[in-house]
This record gives sequence, structure tokens and C-alpha cells, in this order.
Amino acid sequence: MQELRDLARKLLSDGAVGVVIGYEEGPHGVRPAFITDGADADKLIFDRRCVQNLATYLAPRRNHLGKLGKKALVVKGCDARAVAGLIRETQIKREDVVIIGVRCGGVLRSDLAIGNGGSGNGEGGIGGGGAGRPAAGAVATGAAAVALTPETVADRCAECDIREPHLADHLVGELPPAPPVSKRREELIAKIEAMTPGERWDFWQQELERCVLCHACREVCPMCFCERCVADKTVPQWLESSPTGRANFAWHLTRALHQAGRCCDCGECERACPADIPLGLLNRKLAQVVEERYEFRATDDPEIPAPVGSYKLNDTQEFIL
Amino acid sequence: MRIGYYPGCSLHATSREFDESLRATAVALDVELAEIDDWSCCGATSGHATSHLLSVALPARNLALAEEQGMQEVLAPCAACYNRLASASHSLREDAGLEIKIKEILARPFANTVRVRNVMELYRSLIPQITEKSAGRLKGMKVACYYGCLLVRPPGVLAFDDAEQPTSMDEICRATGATSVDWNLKVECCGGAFSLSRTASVIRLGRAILEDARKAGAEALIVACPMCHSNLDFRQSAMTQSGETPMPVLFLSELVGMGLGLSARDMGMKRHFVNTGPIEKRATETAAQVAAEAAAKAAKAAETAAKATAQAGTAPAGKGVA
Amino acid sequence: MAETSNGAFEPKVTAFVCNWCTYTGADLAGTSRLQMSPNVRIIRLPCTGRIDPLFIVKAFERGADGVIVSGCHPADCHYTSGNYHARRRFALFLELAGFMGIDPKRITFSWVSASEGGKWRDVVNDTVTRVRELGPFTAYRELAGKP
Amino acid sequence: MSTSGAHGHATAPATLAAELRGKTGQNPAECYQCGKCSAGCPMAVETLLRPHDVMRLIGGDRRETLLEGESIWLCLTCEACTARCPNGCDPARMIDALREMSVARAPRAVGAFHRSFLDQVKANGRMFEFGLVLEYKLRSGKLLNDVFSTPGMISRGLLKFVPSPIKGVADVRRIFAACEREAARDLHASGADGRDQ
Amino acid sequence: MARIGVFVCHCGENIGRTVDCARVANELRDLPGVAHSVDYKYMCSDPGQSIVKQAIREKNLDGVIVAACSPHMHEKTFRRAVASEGLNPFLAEMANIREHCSWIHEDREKATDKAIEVCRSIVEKVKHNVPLETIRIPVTKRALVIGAGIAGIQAALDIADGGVEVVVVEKDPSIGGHMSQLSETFPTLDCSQCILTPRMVELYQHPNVKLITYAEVEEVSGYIGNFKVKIRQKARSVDADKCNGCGACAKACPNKKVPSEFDTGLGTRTAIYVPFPQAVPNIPVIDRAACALFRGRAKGLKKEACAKCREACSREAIDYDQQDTFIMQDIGAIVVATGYQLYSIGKDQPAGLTGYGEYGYGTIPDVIDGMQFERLASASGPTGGRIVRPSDGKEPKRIVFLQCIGSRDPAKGIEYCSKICCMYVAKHTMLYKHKVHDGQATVFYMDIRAAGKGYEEFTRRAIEEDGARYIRGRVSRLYRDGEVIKVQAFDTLSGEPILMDADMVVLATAMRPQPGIQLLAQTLSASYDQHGFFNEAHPKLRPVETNTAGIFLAGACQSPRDIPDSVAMASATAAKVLGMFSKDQLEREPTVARVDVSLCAGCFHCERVCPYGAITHLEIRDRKGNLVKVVADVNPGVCQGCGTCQATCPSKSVELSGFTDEQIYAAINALVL
Repeated sequence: MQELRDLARKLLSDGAVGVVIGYEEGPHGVRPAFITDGADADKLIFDRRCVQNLATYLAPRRNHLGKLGKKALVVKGCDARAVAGLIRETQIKREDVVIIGVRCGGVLRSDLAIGNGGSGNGEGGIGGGGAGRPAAGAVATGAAAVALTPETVADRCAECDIREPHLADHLVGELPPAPPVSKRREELIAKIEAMTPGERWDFWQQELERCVLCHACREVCPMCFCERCVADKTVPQWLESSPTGRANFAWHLTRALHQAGRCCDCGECERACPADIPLGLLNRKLAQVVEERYEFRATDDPEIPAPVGSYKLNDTQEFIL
Repeated sequence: MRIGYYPGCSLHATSREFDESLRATAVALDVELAEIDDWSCCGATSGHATSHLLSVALPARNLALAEEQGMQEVLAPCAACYNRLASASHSLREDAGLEIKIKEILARPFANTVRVRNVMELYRSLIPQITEKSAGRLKGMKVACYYGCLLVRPPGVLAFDDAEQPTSMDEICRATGATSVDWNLKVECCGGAFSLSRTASVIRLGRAILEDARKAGAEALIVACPMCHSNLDFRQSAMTQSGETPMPVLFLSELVGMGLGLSARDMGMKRHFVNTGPIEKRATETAAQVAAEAAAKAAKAAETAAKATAQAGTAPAGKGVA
Repeated sequence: MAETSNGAFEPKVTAFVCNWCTYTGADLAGTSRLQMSPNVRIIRLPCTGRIDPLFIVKAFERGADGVIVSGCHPADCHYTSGNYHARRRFALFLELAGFMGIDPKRITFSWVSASEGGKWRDVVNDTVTRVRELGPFTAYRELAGKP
Repeated sequence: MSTSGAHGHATAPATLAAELRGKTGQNPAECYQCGKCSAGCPMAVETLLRPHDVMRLIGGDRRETLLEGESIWLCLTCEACTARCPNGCDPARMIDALREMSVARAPRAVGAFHRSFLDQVKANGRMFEFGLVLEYKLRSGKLLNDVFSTPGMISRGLLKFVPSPIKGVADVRRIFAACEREAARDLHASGADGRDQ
Repeated sequence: MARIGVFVCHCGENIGRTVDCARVANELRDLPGVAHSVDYKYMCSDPGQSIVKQAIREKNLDGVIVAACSPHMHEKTFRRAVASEGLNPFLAEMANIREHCSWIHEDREKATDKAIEVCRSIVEKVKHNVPLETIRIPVTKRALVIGAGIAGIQAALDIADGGVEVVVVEKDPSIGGHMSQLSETFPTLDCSQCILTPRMVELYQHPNVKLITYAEVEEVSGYIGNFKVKIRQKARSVDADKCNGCGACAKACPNKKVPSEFDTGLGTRTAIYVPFPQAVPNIPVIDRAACALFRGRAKGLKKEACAKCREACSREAIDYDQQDTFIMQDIGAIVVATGYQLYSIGKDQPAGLTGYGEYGYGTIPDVIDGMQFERLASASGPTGGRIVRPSDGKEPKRIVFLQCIGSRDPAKGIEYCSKICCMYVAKHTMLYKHKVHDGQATVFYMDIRAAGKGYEEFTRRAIEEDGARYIRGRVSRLYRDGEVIKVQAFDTLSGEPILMDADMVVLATAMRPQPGIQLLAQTLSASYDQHGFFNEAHPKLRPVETNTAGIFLAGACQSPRDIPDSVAMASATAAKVLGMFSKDQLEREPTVARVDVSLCAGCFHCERVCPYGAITHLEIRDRKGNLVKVVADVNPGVCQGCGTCQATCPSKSVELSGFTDEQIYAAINALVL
């Protein structure tokens, strides 16, 4: 922690960056911090409650942060994949950001880390415990964070292969032991795959009917950087704007498809969802498909081309007559 | 270095000298051969000539045993065994249906993880040690390296060396100081499988091989296959005309052993049909000559050094020693 | 969905096809007078590369019971590589749509070249038969009314 | 599609090429008869059917010629043909598969040598050469042949006399039994006539 | 409200038999936006077209639907008719109710229902059609020909004779290519040099040709009609303006032992050299790797190790300090004529290929390839036309030719037939027989492929009159036995094994594309096949074009070609180029993509999927000139209108004219309700 604070202080005092974006303690748990003054660097923290993906502040559509000057960003491995994605898709240049990689031993499920409903609004979800999840317990604050167990660890940590972000300019912290592995998500996907089409339909309808098309999943996503989302296109209006079952289905299908091969699996969409819809399942399912068919795994190496926008002559095509 | 060992039937019977010489060189080169406990026959040509399934199942049992016994690599010195084991492992990797069937037949856990090595691969990895320990003992001895068919084919499966112009055995022979002659029939078949059933074919093929090696000036034929050996050694009298000098047929391990200075007795060479006495004698002579040359060279070097020191002592200042 | 006079279910199938291979293949089926089910409506596009999953979603929203997407065989694309990109796009779409409960049997992907009039007939007839067995896609249409 | 007549077969019997393709995963039609295989075949001067002839006859569906003749048993499996085939064919594997078919329809067709060999392995788990020689000689009736006339073999300690089965011999016998069952099933499935059985 | 006219065609009985055309016209008339709807027996006939034209005039139509046959049949016809009335042709569309309806259905009611629905869908689409204007792009009337072998020379001369400037870039010091190395050519046995040299000189002297030898194309940007090409002129170390080609420098050069590329290593040359006596231009070049001076420099010697050539040159043309220079050219069309190389049987091979260990990997000295035989047989070759063994200079009395070495051999990496080998092997046997009267030529072949004018007669002559012995079978092995080469083979026709002694073996090795061709193809954004040959736009109908507009092909860069083929292709290419240059502006279909720069977020997925490289980067700046963002832009000269960009664009900020989202959305909506 001290290493992180010292580094932030140095970057700010040297004038290398204008703002360090990291995590700090907030009234309802950990929240993003924008440190512009080296004197505030001691506010920075990093522990297993720091689930948010701060890479979302890099996308040009959040350019109001631009006036703070060059950014330094605290990233976990999963967040680094988003930074790599933004570089790959020419949203930022590598040299435009100083990346402070933290060695990560896994993070908590977001509902245990900062409560449901996202960025510290403290209201909790409006839906029930979707997808058979246990209801969130009391939000931990300070050092009293919940320990990492297979029950409390975030889903994505099971697939993590970047506990030390290779992309980082500076790496801080000791490498903690690998997190316990949760099979929750893979099991749920397998369970859904074992269902008949009708059962799957019903499963998703039950989840999606809570959607209010607030698009928080999109707003929080670092990879949703379009200036005008296709959902907001009106001529023609491919995606309807009032939250009917039909519109919800089309939106979530389209959102996940647009993320295929691009999703960094940071879990932010699911965290931000006020209706507690297990959106991570859709992203993860497509990640599995992309890995199986196109041998691509989300990576923090921006030089590795994404699977969408490229092809191989012998791509699998068993589904085509 | 420790490596799994699959001697195969021949090395326990007609080719015992291959086994013995191999073990002797292994000791000399600090390699531990861990024999697979309770190994069984690989099925050889008879297996695959009659049932593809059997020809995979029999080797698979041995690979499974090796795996159980914690081996990552298995040395199969017999070329036929090597070919069968490696081919079976390859078929199982390529054909998922076959893999399932075989696992069912074996009724024991099997992951096909063991890598099968032949004797050339082993020695090739030990060339530095062989070079050092033999110190060129066989310098000047001309040998023809005979690879035969089973060690290099099919090329897609046994890819340790070039299928048409292999060189690993030549490199190993050179490490002992011997010269490997350039000749033409190094990958022709000797008729191996027909040793008992079609002797005339074997004699025809063997004769061509011996003639070509002789024409290239070889003093001995080096082999790494028990079948090649028994054909070319045991049946040599029928292959040569009277008056021709017999051509000793040595296992590669025997040549390496000679290079390392091991005794012919320890390597079981007395069992050969073609008398190996002359080649043994030749080896002793070259070794003596090499040793004498080395001694002379050392003496000369010492002399030069002494002279240099003496000169340096008297040399005018400012001129350094070269 | 439509019903004939005797009340039997007649599926509606929308087909998105490329101009150069499948559309021409369907033309050939016509010139060869290959009889086929009249339940399919073709929308002509330059290339499978132009076909967006949104088209398929929209077709279902508007009441289609099945969808066909068809274009040039690999290596035959008039635009060299549009079909290769389409192939990845539709693999992902089909996997996801299936995961979300759309029966993959309602969607046919095929490569039909300009010379494969017979194959086009088979694609049409097989798709219509398959979708007829599945019944109308009312589940999707009913979504419209659900808040 | 042609209609199947009342007295005709519902399906035509598989061609030899198709059957071999199923067994080996190799398409015999890939052979373009360049003859490079036969050019390198060490047995080309002795055998009636050289590798390229075998490939040709497979294409011509000449089952009897191939399975009844001696040629397939005259292959040394040195695989020179396979190694040098420009078109990726595997004549050696084809010949193996033909032998297998020949064995399946008439077990006695197997060369006496191969049978002796495998019986040894089945009995003991390993091959003991003395036993093999003995059995082979008995089977082939060539008792006075050369090996015995070479007393050197014994005096040099090269022939082992007493076979002693390995511990896992039951294991090996089970493998044999399973493979034989499989072969029987194949034969049944292919509908080949079980002559000699 | 739109004013659309619907014209339903009976096509005689073809549509009318199964579709109730009158009912179709009636039902469509009631659609909002349809101002006119009629049916007629033959819409494509003159009276039929007049009905359409008249309606446009009288009903003031702003859109036209012709419900008839396939648009592939008559879309152009009706668009032309519409245009003649002053209506934009892209406001007319066809509804296919013949091939896709009346011909494939029998039930009249169902077919009519379907026809109505299909028409309705097209009506809804046309409501969103907008006028499109043909795209016109300017043309720089100057062609670039890459490679100056026979194909490049022919293409350049034909274009130049058409009155257009041509820039010819050749990577070697002289033009002429492989043809200049050949002795005599099939099927006429005329001397290659005799027919080629005049053409080389003609090219050199042509007023419309700018010849740049010893140079390579480095960069290509732009698009059809408007390429910018950067050419690297490699340093010859000789001032071409001063040199008069006297040859004194080469005479003075002390290093005379450099293997000559032109003589395929069978002869030698000096370090400063002209590749062959008839070279064009006749200007030497210093092979810096072989020159003592440059080798000295590379070792860091301060002193000049040798300067004999400079001393010998009376015109002070030698310039040891010459550097590579770059030449920029504006080019309208590019002809690729880079030719081929021969497969080498050696051990070192590019990925995917393997050599021939069974033939000794090229280590047997008297096993040579066909091009080496050409040099031996050539009167101007290293032996003055005497056919002798490279190993000992003796005349081979038994010569063996092996066909299909590398070719038709997927195991070695190439499955195609190299096309020319059967013919040149037959030629070789004849040349051999004409020079070695008591010699015997034997050819091992798989098939004799002699399709071409006079070709079959030629091979028969080799066999019947010149005594070449043809044996059908591939050779298994070649090996040395003292002075002879053993040829182990099998006569598949007589069924006999063969072990033959040969004094010399000639391998007819495969034709492969030039090394580095992939790099050039990428520079040109043209596609190539798995072997590295350039892909033609269509194997039958567009054989000399590539899929990249403005880039054409001639000769063996596209597939193995013999001389007549290469020349024919070259002339065809020239015709294409001259046709393109016959207009001042190029016209292109306006169905191209367009980016809405205000919405584009610059992720460039479109760029990744575009098959044509039509997407460029456009910098958006504010009024002060500050960079706001970089977005995608479509070059309409390059775009071919596939629309893959639009389907890929996550925000739908790019639209394909003629197939916009709005049009397709409307068409889908109208179909099923």
C-alpha cells in the first residue's frame, strides 16, 4: 500500500501525471479516487474490496477528466485487459496513460465488497437474488473485509491468468497467493447448457423481465465507448427503448454480442445492474466460445489482434449447411 | 540422468549383446536405465500385419505401465519395438476413437504421456560426454552406419532425424573418433521380418548392403536394430562369396563401448557370428596409437612451453609473450 | 405466422442472402423450375458480410418463425472475405442466441453457390419443415406485450 | 437415387476402397499411379503385386486378387513406399489392412510365422525365440531348415530355452481376446463372407 | 408522401400462369405511398418500358418497382429506362416474382400472396432509396509495370504503344528475366535471345517508357487511378549517366570467381559485372558482397582494399559511395509481372516445403535442374553450348530427366502442376540429341501434358524422331556409385523394376512464385494463394485483374505460365490498362459505404474487416486546428460495396448506399406481420 502511495506521490510531484485514478475508502465502501495533489496520495488504498474497473475513465467519451491532465491509473489484471482493449481499438494511445499495475490475489464478489447497486449509492438491488445467488451480507468497510473463500471470491477470479499486469509501467505490491477458485459461474453456465431451449428461454425471461433498460451495464463498461450507442439510434430504431420483454431480450443479446472477443471480464456490468441480472454469464459464455473456436483469450497484450475483425480460412463452421 | 527402459524380447534373447553393451555404456556415461516392470511384447511386425488394434494395444500396455511407474521417457533400443511404441503413441494421439477403444481394452489408467526414445536419440544427447571420454580412441576406423527402415520411417511419426539422409548415428560414431563413410544404402531394408520365412530375400537384400558398405571402404557395419543385426551377422556367410573379408556387424552401443574403452567381453561381443576379434584388435591398436600421439603431443607442448618460459625470461623488455 | 384455410400452421421464414451466390443460386432454382415451399421471403444483400444479427432479431420481432442466412462458400466470396467475417459473426450469434433460449433449429446458415439451385431448394424445404415441426415462435412475439 | 428392387440389395456392398478408407482413414483414390512406391520397394523384384499394383487393384475393387494372393504377405513393412509417396498415400498401411481382412476371413491365411509369433506372445506375454523357432518349424514343416543346423545359436547362448510367462500374462491375454472380439464384430458388420470359419 | 409506381409483369405466361398479376397490382395500389400500379404482359419490351416512362412523366413518380424477373436479368434495363425520364436510376428496384416465385410454386393463391408480400417489401425499401450519383474519380494516365521479364516487357510495350507513359521497375541489373537465360524455346526451337533481345532494346528506347533497373517497389499508397509509388533505386556503385558500357571495369576486376546468377552457378563473373553480354541497360553493377573494397570496408579497413575498376574507368563512372535513392511516381494502374523462381531440392526450404533427401538434397554434382541445362545448352552459356557434366567436364552419354520434381507432390509441399515442364523436358531431350548424337536421353514422367498449339506434335517428335525414351514412373532414389548416378525406378507400364546408370540427371523442378512476393502483395493490398501466387479477380472472367481495383497481373506471378501464355496475358493486361486510361475519369457504381464522422468513435473494426483496404483514417479538428478525434473514412474509389463494415460497426456509423439500415429495416418490417 505504501509503495502505491509513494509512487502516486512521486508521479504527481514530478509532474509526470496530472491525476492518479485509484481507490479510496468511502462512506459505503471503497470508491474511485481522483488524486491530483501528492498530499492526498495517502488516501489511496488497494485490497480485495477494490472491484471497480477504473479503465472506464480512460475512454474518450469521459473526456471531462481530460482537463486534469495526463492520467495514471491503478489497474488489476482484469482492468489491464480493458486498457489493452482500448489501445487495440485506438481509443487511447499507450503513451497517454501511466499504468500502475497492482499484484492481485483476487477480489470479493461486488455485492460483498461494496454492496449491490454499484458505485456507493448504498441502495441495494431492486431485484431479488437473481440466478440463485445468496443475498448480499452487510457491506464490509475498512480492514474488516470479508475473507476470500470460494463463496466470497468474484466469479472472474477463477479464470484469471493475469495476476501481475504485463502492461503496467509500474508494478506494486507483493504477489499474494492465488485466490480460492469459485466454480459458481462455470457450473451455472453448464447447468443452462444442459437445459432445453425452452427452459433456457424461461430462465432468461425470468432474469430479463427485471430489466428497466437503464443501460447502466453500458455506462459502466470500459469497452462501451461508442459516441452513439446503437441502442440510441432512431433511424431506423433497431432496438426499442421501452423496457418490454422483447426490447430487453434484443438489448442484452446485442450488448453481449458487441462485447464478444472484446469483453475484459471485469464484472462491472453485473455490478452496476440495479436489477441484479447475471450479465456476466452472457459475457463468459461468449468468452468460452471465442476461446474454443478462435483460440483467443482476453489478454492485456494490445498487440494480439482481437478475434472479431479477423478470421482464419479454416474457422469452424459445423453450424453451416 | 535416469530414463525408462524397454528392452523388448530380442534384447533378452538373440540380441543379448545389444542389451549388455547398452547397459555397459550407460554405466560409463552415467545414465540410469530403469527397466519397465513386467513389460510385455510390442507385437512387432506380426502384430500389425494381422490386427491394427492389437498392434496398438500391445505397445499401449507397456506405455501405460511406464506411466504408472512414473516415467516420462522410455528408451526402446530395439528398432522394431521403438517403431511400434512410437507409432502406437502417435496413432492414439491422432485418432480419438481408437484411444477410447484402447483405454477400454487396457482397463487401466493411461494418458499417453510417455515419450519414446531410440538409442540414437539417447547417444546423440550424450555426444559431448562420449567425445570427452573416448578422446578419439577409434580414430581412423572406418564404419558404415546402417539405419535400416524401422528407425526413420514413416517420417511423419518418427521425426527425430531426416528420413532419407539421416545423420545422427554418423555423428555418434564420429564422437568416438571413428570415420563414418559416405555410402548409399543406409536406409534400405535388410529384409528383417523375413529372416525365418523367406531367407532368400534376406540374403539378396543383405548382400547388396554389405557390398555397398565394403565398396565405400567400411571396416564394420554399425546397426541399431536386432533384426538387422541377426540378418547381417548370422546370415552373412550366405551373403558373401568365399575370399571376401567378413564384415563385422556391431551394435551402435558396442561401437560406443569400444570408443569408451569397455571390454568386448563385458559387452557380450563373443556372441557374434562374424568374428569380431579383428575389429577389436584394430580398436586396441588405434587406441594405442591415439594415446601415443596424445602423449607425444603433450610432451611437445610441454617442451614448447618450457622453451617459451625460458625465452620469456631472456627476452628483452617491452616484447610481450605471444 | 400464417394459417391456411384448414387452420394448419404455415411458418413464415425470412431469408437473408448474398447477391452473388445464394441469390443467383435461387434464380437458378427458378430457371430449373425446382418446386419448393412458398413460405420463404428473400431479402437480397450484397454479401453475407453485410448481414447483421440485428436483421435476424428484427425478423423474429416482426413475426418470423424461422430465418435463413446464406451466402457464398468459403473462398468463393465475391468480395474475397466478407463471408469469412460473417462466419465468425454468426457462430457467435448462434451460440449466444441458443444460450439465451432461441432454438437454433429456427435458424439455418448455409453456403449456397450460384450453381446450387438444388441445394437452395433443400435448404428452403428443410428449414420450413423443421420450423413447422417446432411450431409458431409465439414465445418471442408474446414478449412484445410483456412490460 | 436409384430404387432398390424387390430382390436387389437394399444397399450396394461397400467397395474395397471404401472399406479400406474406413479402416485406415486413408483414401486409396489419392494414388495417382506414379510408381515411386514400387521403384523403391525392396521386394519389387520378387512379389507379383507391387505397392502401386496393390493401390490400383484396390481402386478396381479386386478383392479376391488381393486377399487370396501371396503378394500382401510379401511386404516387409519397411515403409519406403509410404515415406516417399508424393501424394501422401500410405501403401504400407493399406497392405497391413488387407492382411487384417485376409486374416479375418480365413485365419489360416496368416503366415505361419506370424501365427507362431503371436501364439508365443499370447502364451507368455513375451516372445522367446527358441520356442518361436520350434513352433514355426513345426507349422511350416521346414524342420530341417537352417537355424537348427547352426548349433552355434545354442552354444553362443543366443536361444533361450525355457519360457517363463510374465506376471501380467493374464493382462496380455485379455488384450488379445478383446482384439479378436473386435475383429469378429468388424467382420460381422462388414458382411464379409466368413469362409473357412 | 412518396409517389411510387408499381409495374407488374406477366412475362407472357411465365409469371401470369401462377401469379395473379392483376390482383398483385390491385393490392399494391392501396399501399400508402403507391401512386400508380399496373400490370402488363411484357414489361421489358419496348411498349412495356414505355408504360413505365409514361407513368413517371404523367404521375410524377419518385420511385419505381418492377415486379418481374430477377434483378440480375433486367435491373439495368429498367434503371436505364427510368434514367431516360430524368429520374435517378437508383430509385428503381425490381421485385423478383418469376425465378423466386412463379417458377417454383404451383399453388396460384399462395404464389400470388407471396408475390404481393415480396412487392410490398420492395416498395417499403424504395421509400427509403435516395438518388445516388455515379462516382467519378480522376485518373493519372501513367502505368507502372513491376518486373521486366517477357511478360513485363510485353505489357509495357503494348501500353506504351497505346500512347501512355509507362514506368518499368526491374529488381535485377538487366531486364530480360528468365527468358533471356533460355537456350531455345518450345515448340518451335527458335533461339530465345534472338526473339527477346530486340524487344528488350525496343523497351529501352521507347519514348513513353521510363525504365528503372536494379530497383524495387518500396511503398504503394492511394487507389485506382491515383497510386503514389515509392521506388528504391539500389546503389549500382556506377554512375549510369557517365558509363558507356565499355566493359573495362569488369576486365580489370581481380575477383573473377563469383558464381554467375545468370549462368545458374555453372559459370563465373567478376565482382563488377554486367549479368550477360546483351544486358539492357549495358551498365555494370558492383556486387558489394563479392567486392574486395566493400568487404574491406565492412571489416573497418580505412584504406581501399582495391580500386582497380575505378582506375580502369576512363569516364570516372565508378562511385563507391553511391547510396540507395528513392523515386516517387504518380501512377494510375499497376501491372504485376514478377515471374517465378524454381523449386530447389535442397534441405533449406521455406515453411511448408521439404526438399528431396531421396535425390540427395542437391548434393550430387551431376544432378542439375532444368534452368542449368538451359545454360549448358545455350550457345552463349558457360560451356559455349557444349553439354557436359559439371563435375568433370565430360560429355554425358546417358542423360536422365525426371519430371514433376516438386510439382504434383503435396508431400513436398506443392500439389499443383507446373504446366511447362513436360514441354521443356521434351525440348531438352531434343537439344541433347542434336548435340550428343550417340547419347541416350531417358525421361521419367507421370503424364505428358502437352495441351497447346503444336505441343503434342512436339513431344511426339522428341520420342519418335529424336529417340527420347519415356518411362512412366516416378524415380524412388538417386545415389552416387563412383562416377555414375544410380537411378532406382519402376516402369509402371511394363511392370519392371529399373536400376539404371546415368551420367547426368536433370530435374524438372516446380515453378514457384518469386521470393518476397507476399510482401509485395501486401504492399499492393492484393491477395495471394497459399503458394504465394497472386489471386486473379475471377478465375475465368477476370483473369488478369486482381481484386484490388487498378492492379493487374501478367505472367507467372499468377500461376505457372509458359512464354505464349505470359505474352497473351501481358497484352490482355495492357488492353485493360489502356481501356481504363481511355477516359479522363473513372466511373464507379455509387453503392459504396459512407461514414458518419460525427458518430464514429474510431474503433476501426471496419478497417479490420474491409477486404479492399478502403478505410482510411480521417483527423477531425476543431476550428483552431486542435485534433478532436480520428475517425474512419471510406475511399469511394476503392470501396466495392460489400457492406461488411456496416454489419461490423457497433454503433452503425457507416452506411452502405443502396443497402442502408433504413432500407433493410423497412424491407424486413414489410415482410412479416
